[in-house]
Amino acid sequence: MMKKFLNKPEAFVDEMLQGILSAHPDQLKHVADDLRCIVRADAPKPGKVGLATGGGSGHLPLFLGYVGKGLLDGCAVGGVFQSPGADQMLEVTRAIDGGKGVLYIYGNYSGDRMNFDMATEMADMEEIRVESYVAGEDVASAPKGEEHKRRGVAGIFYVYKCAGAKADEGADLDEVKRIAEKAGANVRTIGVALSPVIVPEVGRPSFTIGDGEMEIGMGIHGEPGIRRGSLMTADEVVQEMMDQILPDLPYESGDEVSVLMNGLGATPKEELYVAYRKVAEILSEKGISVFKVYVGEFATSLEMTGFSISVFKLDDELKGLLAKPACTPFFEQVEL
Amino acid sequence: MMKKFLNKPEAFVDEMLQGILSAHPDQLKHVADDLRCIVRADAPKPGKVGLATGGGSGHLPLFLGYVGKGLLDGCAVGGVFQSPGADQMLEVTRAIDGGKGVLYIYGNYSGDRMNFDMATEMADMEEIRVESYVAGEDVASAPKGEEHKRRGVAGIFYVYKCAGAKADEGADLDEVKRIAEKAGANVRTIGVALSPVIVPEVGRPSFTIGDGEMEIGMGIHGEPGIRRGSLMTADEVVQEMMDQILPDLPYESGDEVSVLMNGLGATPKEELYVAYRKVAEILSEKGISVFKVYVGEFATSLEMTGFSISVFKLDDELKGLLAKPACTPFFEQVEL
Amino acid sequence: MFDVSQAKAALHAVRLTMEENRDRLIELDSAVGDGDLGLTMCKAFVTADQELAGSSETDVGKFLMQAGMTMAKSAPSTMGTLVATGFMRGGKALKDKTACAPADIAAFFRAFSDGVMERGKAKPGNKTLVDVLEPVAVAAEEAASSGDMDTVAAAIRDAARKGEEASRGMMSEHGRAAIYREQTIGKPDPGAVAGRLMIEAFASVLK
Amino acid sequence: MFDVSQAKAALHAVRLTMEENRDRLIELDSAVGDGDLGLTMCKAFVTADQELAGSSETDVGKFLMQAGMTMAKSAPSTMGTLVATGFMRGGKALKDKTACAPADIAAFFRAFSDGVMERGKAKPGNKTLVDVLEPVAVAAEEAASSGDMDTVAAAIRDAARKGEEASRGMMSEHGRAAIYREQTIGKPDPGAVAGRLMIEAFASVLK
Ligand SMILES: Nc1ncnc2c1ncn2[C@@H]1O[C@H](COP(=O)(O)OP(=O)(O)O)[C@@H](O)[C@H]1O
Ligand SMILES: Nc1ncnc2c1ncn2[C@@H]1O[C@H](COP(=O)(O)OP(=O)(O)O)[C@@H](O)[C@H]1O
Ligand SMILES: [Mg+2]
Ligand SMILES: [Mg+2]
Ligand SMILES: [Mg+2]
Ligand SMILES: [Mg+2]
Repeated sequence: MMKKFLNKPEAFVDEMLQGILSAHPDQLKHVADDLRCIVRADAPKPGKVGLATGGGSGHLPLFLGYVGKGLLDGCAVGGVFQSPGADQMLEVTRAIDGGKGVLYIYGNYSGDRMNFDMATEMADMEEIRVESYVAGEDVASAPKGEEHKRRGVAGIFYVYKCAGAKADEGADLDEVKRIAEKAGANVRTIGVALSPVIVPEVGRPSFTIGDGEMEIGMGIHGEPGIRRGSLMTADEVVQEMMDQILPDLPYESGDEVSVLMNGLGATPKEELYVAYRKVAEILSEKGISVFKVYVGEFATSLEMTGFSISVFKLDDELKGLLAKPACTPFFEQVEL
Repeated sequence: MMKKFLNKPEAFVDEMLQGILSAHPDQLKHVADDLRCIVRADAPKPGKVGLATGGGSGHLPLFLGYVGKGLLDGCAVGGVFQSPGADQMLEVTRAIDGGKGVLYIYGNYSGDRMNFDMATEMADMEEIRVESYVAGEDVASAPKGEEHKRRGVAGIFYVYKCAGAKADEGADLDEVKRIAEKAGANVRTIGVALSPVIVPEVGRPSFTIGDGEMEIGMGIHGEPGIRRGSLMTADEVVQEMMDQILPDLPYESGDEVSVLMNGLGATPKEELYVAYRKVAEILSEKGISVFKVYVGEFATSLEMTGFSISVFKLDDELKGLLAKPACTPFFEQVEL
Repeated sequence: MFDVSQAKAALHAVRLTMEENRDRLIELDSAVGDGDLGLTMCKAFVTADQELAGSSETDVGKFLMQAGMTMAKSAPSTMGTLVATGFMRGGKALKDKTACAPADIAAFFRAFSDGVMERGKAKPGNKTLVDVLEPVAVAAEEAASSGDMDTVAAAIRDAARKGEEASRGMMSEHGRAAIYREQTIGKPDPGAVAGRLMIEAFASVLK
Repeated sequence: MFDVSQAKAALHAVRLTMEENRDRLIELDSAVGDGDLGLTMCKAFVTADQELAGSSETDVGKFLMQAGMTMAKSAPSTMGTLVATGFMRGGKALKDKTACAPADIAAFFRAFSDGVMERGKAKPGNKTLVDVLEPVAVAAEEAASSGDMDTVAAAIRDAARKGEEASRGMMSEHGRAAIYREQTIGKPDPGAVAGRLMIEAFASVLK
């Protein structure tokens, strides 16, 4: 049974965008007469590398929620769980190029890859230099050694944040790309889900999870995880998740990290904090210190019940960039 | 079927608080050896009126989420949907009194009223001057003319925000109380719910809403609303809600307002923006201009599906206070 | 004469009756509220009984105030807070007394009832605890003129029972039960029942 | 010789076959994917057909590139993007030609297949559209030496059918279907079916 606040399901994405644009006119605008091409209200920023992202709808604040000061310059918006088109990415690219080129940062999904590649080709024909960083840090989506196959999930936040801060310093495209790669290489994520979601245009759950069941490692579109089983206690779930994340980088005694506890949509913040309590305990036992903890919704899947944990390994450079202020309609941070 | 990330249900609130305190040690601490007495890490602030709130758990970021710079100084935390005790309020009061007295700002629920009144009496015995402002702006909870019976819901955010900014200016207790009263008098809220919630210790839904049904005006603990009926389109729901809010103050052509679109827990941000689109349309038709829109979760009810709309009428004084920066672990705002 | 040792006996007697009626109170509160009344009343009086049984306080007023404080800490629900307020206000009225005459007992129940009304804003007739406490206060004042403690005990016991009985016919206007309004008419009010049990137990030690 | 008017006819023919097979493609994609293939293929070719029917372009290469651009805009799903890429790359290979010989057609399908492989990273044998396109490219190259367009048409039609048939036995390793892996063996690949339909329609106008 679909129980949502909707008008016509087909109009869902565009009405959402109309709502966003009318709520935040000082911060965001659309270009090319296409609601799905969203850029900063003050774009382009001359002399700054432009940062663009894009992806399917249904993941707010991903993706367009990170367009704003200290973060990204533009975003191409797709249908629910669908890649935006290459032409929309190209429009965004044109609108944010400040003469220093554009870096695409997006998640490793084949539709997005194909379209961003096509957009890159189109931008090249217009002599806009474009580079890409494809984020993929979900340890449940492919084993160690096959990192290039991993899906990008909530950890992309750290890539946006560090690359955005670097671009703000006036760094050139190669340098900003280096930071994006470094941030991406230092983050690992794993999720757990308790319930499926309903895509408005589909109208029924696209997969099922039994009463009393959970799936560890499920992707944000319901991609299969690494284990489905009976729902365990919060502490047990967190332990199993951390057992996947920590050996993967690996994170070791003496490391300093930032942690992102990300709600997938319907999970109350209360539960995210119950879970974080156990994360903190595990990290402290391993001798890993924590610099900054983010708790909230950073990459969702409509009304999915579940959460993900991302751990981001810091060095002085990344820590300095993470600490920089940022401000979008969906994310604000004062200087740390 | 209860599907939550939990350890022991009885430990839910305390484990959540442990998580919060370990995630944000630079911003929050507890006092009196009681996790449920939360204050700013830098409390007391000498020479500043102390602002305290309190209420049941299950509403994050209400109530403790508004403890921090530019907002409140302390919060007494109750069990899920239960008032904290007067002695806990007293401990918070002691810990935040900077010599200029303390203002209690909390929602109009009888348990909270009784306990805050008792705490006031106890604080008087210790010669701490305490005043109270009891927020109640849910137009669905009592008719016009009986405003004193109305429940306090998400609109209390505006009271916190303005009073917090005023206290930061160094204003005295009477002046801060005046602002709290003025802000409270200028806000109206109404909610709509599609699903019930499960209190962890109870383990089953405390009320039901049929498949395909919605309830307009339902309170954040499931208190009855003004109408239960079939789920309508987002536009129709918003129209019915705004028809309750706008005539109540009333809000009129030429007014300037801030709008708060508050998710009750499980409703995706996408849907809040679809709903805001219609709010913006209605306000614009009425000739009411919008200064700042907040969209997100500001006062929740665990995993309830639904949202509330709050409209806050501005004048120069309130607008100036609303625009001031604030920073807590749950809410950050740069100067507007 | 009512002194601290009798006050201790009173707390203990109330505790026992609450423990005995625990399930009945849960049942009553489940029908029109959240069902916790049996638990909170036990918690309030078990804690007060335990913490104060060994007290060396001789001032009856201070002792009863302390009992109220203990209840406030241990049971922050509606009835917990109201009963705590009653003991604190009643105790205040007996401050500096080591032994109480019938007139003092009357003053205690008057302050108790007034305190609960001030705290909870309910008036007689709203179908709450007040519908037991207020007739008890009135009866204690009237009976006090006899100068006889047994007369006071009998009067408050009687008033509590009648008050509880009368409250059945009323409509709930406060607390969670107020949601049911008309549907509560004819049903016992959980708080009034708990109040009657408390007064009966209290009366049983008065001499 | 293949010119713009024939290219227009090809787009129209593909459109008709996609419309005819709309429900079948939806059904096939529902079994191993999200079920949108019938919709997106129709959208891509209906739009291309409509927007370019009145084109005054005479350069076949540019015309086919424009067709690809139109598809990219109208159908941003996997197959939409891949087919668009194919038309754009294939068109690029024919740039500046107003009439194409069999060797040009072979160059078109070679660039088409290479473009799809580069864009989608799938190789022959991965059970995708490529398992139709690559044999088609090879067959067109071989048949082109005959210098006869009918021979080319027959060769690509034949290669497309055989390619689709062969792909049944493969295991999906790309796109949504890759989730099902082993379970896809023996089932038709929706993209390969759509690819075969496209080639058949294209072949029908080649002369
Ligand atoms: N405002 C009030 N004033 C006096 N008594 C009240 C008031 N509200 C509720 N009560 C009494 O409290 C009883 C319920 O107590 P309790 O179960 O502790 O409430 P809750 O669980 O809702 O906090 C009611 O039966 C009624 O007698
Ligand atoms: N990486 C790829 N390279 C080539 N073809 C692919 C690739 N991924 C999927 N396909 C083809 O696309 C078909 C599905 O297309 P489509 O329904 O548009 O996908 P989706 O709806 O998942 O975007 C598959 O049957 C397969 O033939
Ligand atoms: Mg109760
Ligand atoms: Mg209760
Ligand atoms: Mg598909
Ligand atoms: Mg698709």
